[in-house]
Amino acid sequence: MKHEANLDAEVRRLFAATVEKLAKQHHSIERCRGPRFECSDEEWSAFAEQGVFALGIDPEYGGLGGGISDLAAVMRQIGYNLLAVPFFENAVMAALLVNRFGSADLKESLLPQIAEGSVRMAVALRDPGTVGADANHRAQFAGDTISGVKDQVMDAENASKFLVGAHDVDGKMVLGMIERDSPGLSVQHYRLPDNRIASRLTLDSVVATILAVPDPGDIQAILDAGAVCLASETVGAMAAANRITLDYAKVRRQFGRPIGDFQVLQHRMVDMFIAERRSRAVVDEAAAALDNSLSDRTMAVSVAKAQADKSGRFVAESAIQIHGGMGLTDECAIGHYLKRILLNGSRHGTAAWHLNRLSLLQR
Amino acid sequence: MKHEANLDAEVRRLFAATVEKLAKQHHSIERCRGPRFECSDEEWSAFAEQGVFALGIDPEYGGLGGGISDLAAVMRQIGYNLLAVPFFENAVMAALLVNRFGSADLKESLLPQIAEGSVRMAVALRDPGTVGADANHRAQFAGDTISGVKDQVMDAENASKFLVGAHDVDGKMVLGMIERDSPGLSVQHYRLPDNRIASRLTLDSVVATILAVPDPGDIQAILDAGAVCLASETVGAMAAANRITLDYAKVRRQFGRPIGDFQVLQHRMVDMFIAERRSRAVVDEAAAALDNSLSDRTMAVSVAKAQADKSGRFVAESAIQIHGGMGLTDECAIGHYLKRILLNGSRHGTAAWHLNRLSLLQR
Amino acid sequence: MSRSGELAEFRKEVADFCESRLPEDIRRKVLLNQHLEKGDFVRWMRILHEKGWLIAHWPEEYGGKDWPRLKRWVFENELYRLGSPWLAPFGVTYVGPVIYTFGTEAQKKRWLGPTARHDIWWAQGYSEPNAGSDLANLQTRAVRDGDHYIVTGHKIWTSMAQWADMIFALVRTDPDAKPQHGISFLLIDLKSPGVSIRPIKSINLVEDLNEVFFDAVRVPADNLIGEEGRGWTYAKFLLDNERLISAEVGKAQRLMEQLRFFLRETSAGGRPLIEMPSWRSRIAELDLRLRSLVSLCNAMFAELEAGDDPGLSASMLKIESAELLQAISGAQIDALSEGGLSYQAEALDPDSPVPHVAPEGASGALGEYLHGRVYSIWGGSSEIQKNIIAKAVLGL
Amino acid sequence: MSRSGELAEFRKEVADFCESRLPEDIRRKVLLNQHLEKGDFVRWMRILHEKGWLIAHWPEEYGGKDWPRLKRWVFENELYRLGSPWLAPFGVTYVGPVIYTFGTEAQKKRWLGPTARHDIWWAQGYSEPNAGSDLANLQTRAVRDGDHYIVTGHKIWTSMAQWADMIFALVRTDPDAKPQHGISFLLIDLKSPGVSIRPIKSINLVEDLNEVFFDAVRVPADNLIGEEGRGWTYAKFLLDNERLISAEVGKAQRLMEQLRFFLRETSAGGRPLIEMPSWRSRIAELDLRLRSLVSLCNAMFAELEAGDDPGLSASMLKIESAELLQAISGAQIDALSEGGLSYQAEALDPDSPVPHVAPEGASGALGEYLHGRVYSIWGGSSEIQKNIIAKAVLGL
Repeated sequence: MKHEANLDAEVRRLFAATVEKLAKQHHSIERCRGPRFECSDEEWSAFAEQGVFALGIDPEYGGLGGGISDLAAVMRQIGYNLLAVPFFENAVMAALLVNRFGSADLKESLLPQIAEGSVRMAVALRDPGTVGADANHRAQFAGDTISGVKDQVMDAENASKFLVGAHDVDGKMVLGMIERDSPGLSVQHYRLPDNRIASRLTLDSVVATILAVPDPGDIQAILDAGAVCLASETVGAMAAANRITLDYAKVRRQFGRPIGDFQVLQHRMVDMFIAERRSRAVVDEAAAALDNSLSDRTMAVSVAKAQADKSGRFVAESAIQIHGGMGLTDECAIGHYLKRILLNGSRHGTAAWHLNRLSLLQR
Repeated sequence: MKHEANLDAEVRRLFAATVEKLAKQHHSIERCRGPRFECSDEEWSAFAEQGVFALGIDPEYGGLGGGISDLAAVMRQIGYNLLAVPFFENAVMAALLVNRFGSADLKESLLPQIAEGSVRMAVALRDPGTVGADANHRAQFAGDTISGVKDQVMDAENASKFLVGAHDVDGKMVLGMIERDSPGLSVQHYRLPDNRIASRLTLDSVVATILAVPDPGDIQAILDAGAVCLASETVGAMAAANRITLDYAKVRRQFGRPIGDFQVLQHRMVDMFIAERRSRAVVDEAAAALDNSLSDRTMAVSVAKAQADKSGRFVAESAIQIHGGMGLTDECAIGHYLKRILLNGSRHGTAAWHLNRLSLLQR
Repeated sequence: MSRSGELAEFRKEVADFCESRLPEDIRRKVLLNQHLEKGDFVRWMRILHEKGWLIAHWPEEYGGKDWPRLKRWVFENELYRLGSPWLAPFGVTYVGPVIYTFGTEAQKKRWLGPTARHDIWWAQGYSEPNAGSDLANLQTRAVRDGDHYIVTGHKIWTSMAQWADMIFALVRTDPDAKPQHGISFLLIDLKSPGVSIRPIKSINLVEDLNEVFFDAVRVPADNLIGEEGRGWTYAKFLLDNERLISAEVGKAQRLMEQLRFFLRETSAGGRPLIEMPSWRSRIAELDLRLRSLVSLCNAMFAELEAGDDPGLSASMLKIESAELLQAISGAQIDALSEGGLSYQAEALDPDSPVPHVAPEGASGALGEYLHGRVYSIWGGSSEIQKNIIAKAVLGL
Repeated sequence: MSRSGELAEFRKEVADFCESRLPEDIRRKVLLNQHLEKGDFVRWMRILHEKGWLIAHWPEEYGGKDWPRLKRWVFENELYRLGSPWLAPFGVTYVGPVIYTFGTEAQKKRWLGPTARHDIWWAQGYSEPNAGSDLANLQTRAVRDGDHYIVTGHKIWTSMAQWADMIFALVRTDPDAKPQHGISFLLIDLKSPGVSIRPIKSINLVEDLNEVFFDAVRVPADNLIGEEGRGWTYAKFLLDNERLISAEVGKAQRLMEQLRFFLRETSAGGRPLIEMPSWRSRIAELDLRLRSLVSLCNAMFAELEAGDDPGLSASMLKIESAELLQAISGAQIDALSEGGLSYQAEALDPDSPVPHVAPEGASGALGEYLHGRVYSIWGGSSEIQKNIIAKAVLGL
């Protein structure tokens, strides 16, 4: 990574406060309830104006600087407030990919646009039926065009450019940038369980600008950075679920006293609290390991993703149990947190995928 | 099995009461504490006089009749009262093996002796480093003699005859009966973690009376019956651990009230209680499946042994936790129950072995 | 024939009947965890009634066959294993037995027939916003006015009330009695003026739960079951039945089969998941739990026939079965997540449907998982059940 | 250099030292979970003291190096990972800091030197038969008599008291004060007349726990630390340290390595267990928990340096570490059970030893498993720790 600690501590503090405020403003369980839970143009602009998409991009390209740890901090706010803003697609994935694989020209033209939010990008790395955690893309690059199918592309309805993973005829990995209105591209939109919209891209010889990928390991490193950012979003969702549950336990009464008085529920909430803290610790450590290029960073990433996904599930399921019948309604926030946690768990490698990688790395 | 329900209900009731009384009389945590926890001659005689070793043996050979369910009921009392009486070695394993594989002459001479307790036998089926659950015996039978090593033979110090598992030169399984003082037999005794004594037998061309084993599956069926009986002993140990823990929780006070008042401990004890009931159900069902030669009996056996071993561990570990420091002393009964449960868990197939068999049977 | 032999034969009879008579369209919806219509339930229950099985657990004098609980349990669970819809229990298992046990002759005559034929769809009116697991806190009032009661209050979590004709409700008839006294058991026509029903959208987006509001609803006093103030006793009688039938091992077996199917149909790194080491051992563990639960149920129902108090067995089975159902559907989600959770995808443009990449039935699995959170909550949460056992069995 | 870089370098320095200076006989005993003698502990602690590390976490003015908690924790756990004996904390980590924080100048002068050099083996006298996790119920009395206290009472679960020279004890000096007040912190010479020590045989057959009886023991009033009646405050200060060092991830790492060794050395059906699917996934799960716990510790210790209340982190780490240590040693037992639990075999005839079939070190594994039950009990059980967190962090 090129991002180590190039963000001034004071800037970091101020920025975090800005993001927190913005995120809070755009939090709405009503919007989560559908039917289409998307980031509106106003929301996009609000984040862009505050420079949120500039995070992680080098100052020489109009960015704010900052590393994976900084991106993960924003993701945490997104998880805590259940936002639909496609920060992950743009500031995390697109910016990292372009910065790493783009030509000097492309970086100079595109990164400043990403930073100021004047372009909205989507990332199409996942092949149908995969866990999106590795770099074995089945789409084919030949001539200047890409053909193939990509699944679960987020915010594709609003994006004007896509970054697509593919292989050339020699089996070498490439990234192709394509335009929204390119001939040969068809897009099918569908609603995910949490009411966000994802899309399947079908590419039939779509003309692409090619970004060379010298080594598939480089892509893997960026998929890993994405995994840590999603895990961080899950940690944020866990923190919110814990706070909401605790508040509820203090006011909801049964048998003449607040349910939070019951020792069994107290201990369950302690377990939930520890699960959150534990996940926060591994995610922060994995982000720092990436920022500092530590030798055990791959392992740290898998620990972070597996732990956050598992803990997230435990926390959200427990939160529903403590809410009782109320937790089972669409009106209640908890279910929406559970759905976000489940979806994050299925992206950039499931807990099982990362546990398996962990055991292979161990050998 | 030849033992289905050939025991009159009234006899069964009376017999159970007799065994319960006997078992209670010989229960002693002091004796469990060592240094050598063995069944004395008087204890042996007391059980013999009441006809306990006659259970499961056909009336035509001087037995009482009864099936695996009846044997398992006695094992439950043994587990509940932590006895050292080698009922398992004699009334369960030796009697089943001789009845199944002995010649007419041998059955006629030996089974009545087992039934009246005038012979004390030990069973040497286990090869070093195995879980004792399958019939692949490494000892070799050639001429009239057996050579090889057998491990963890219980009550070998007191037994006058051993039943030894072996293979002949054609790879066919046989059982050999050898005498305690046969030339070529050396016996090393050692203390198990629960202070009972086990032995390793080293056989160097020891003359043996051979019992033919037409099919290894027949031996497997008897190993399975043994597994169910051990699981039943574990269920008895669980029941005792639960009773002792519950009694303790009602009298031990902390923070000004009995610890049994705390909801977290109440729920833990409920989980322990359910674990016991669940294990009892699977063990009873497996014993009935063997007695009735049901087609899914092998699966029932593996369910019973795996469940009882796992639940036993959970119950005993939880019992120690609820006892606090007291549970960690040699003086307290709980630790002795834990050790018995662990040892039962390592005989006739561990939980892991049976789970694995379960998943192979599933296919 | 031995008892287990008899039951095995009966199980086979049920399976054969199910095979030949369960309508294929209904079976398919169930196997794919799709949403069923009222008509689906009623159609199948009438077929079972024709066969004499729907109320076979009732006494002969009321048209049943006096089946013991064990046989009813085997019957239902064999059905569920094979894809039968849930046999809506509100009439035939809940209120029917309350009526023939505690009702007057006139009430039996009036209500049992249509309940048995499923001409009435019943709803259960127990929970209230401030009285979930804690029924002693009931607020819905019924005030006697001549030969009527005037009912005012608010019930919640009422399953399938949107389809129901009648509700049996716990109402407070004596506000001055101790909380658990003063409660009565009343049958209320949902078409009465003053009743309104508001659906609750659930976490899995269906609207099968409802709030039912009573605004000075006039209910004939003849609709009071048993004595005024003894509703708690009847409710407990019914709750025991409710918890007993919640040991849905048949459903667990079906979900387990479906899990194996998903694992065969989903690949990771080119290999079906079912061949992966971690999945093999997880399946074995779940299978062990499932088989143990079946044995526990057999043992408990046998004890019930020997006359034991059903309450405690019921609590135990409810806890265990909830945990297992949730563990299996949680495993389904894990299996399908490897395919990306896109299985729940709902095409936005009907002309351009998204080709599913997930195995058949996957689209219902998330709904079942989300809905399944309810098993450890409804009819008294698992925590409440453990309190009950701690008190009654352990004497704590 | 970045902080994590510095710590990595320090870790290496500790490892190198341990490699060259930890006596081989001691290391071997530890790695095989064998029982250590007093001399083993003292010998190694003196070597560490020579190097300046044993009390490096003390302030410089008392001979330390002002190490922050994180560094001390890294230090101890790196040692434990590599086979160092437990650094008996009673002197250098428990009572030493109490003395330099709350003691008088005279007390510091008198006790700190010999404590630092480990010339005194300290014991901790907190628990009593009716005051385990519930210290407010302490019964041991200390009555002032001129310039002495007369101490009468009964302590229990006193670790290594059989080797100890001194005990720091909580005693009740004011029977009329509220339970948590009226308690004082007193240093008592165990050679005083009236002291008797009775060993308790543990579940793993060692006798490292003791009962200590005080029969009108005369203790100089100079041995009172701080103020009369404030013993509770000092005890809490000390308990926080106790719980913090209980996050023994170094030991967990060592046991995990040993588990892998057992799995390589034990076969089932001709294949080493470590290649079995179920073991591979269980190892991965344990490894995940271990690595997560290390990260949690790093995060907690960093927060402590930022000035957070250590009590809550300590409770959390104690719960988590106890659970993990027990899970790993439970897995060891499962691994070894496949070989028959004969590993604990003790030959009855020394001339005819039983050839072990189990891997090296197996004979200590059961002892460690049994002893390990204590992790979730001592220093306040896991249940008590959760009560603490519920109250202090969650405000319940």
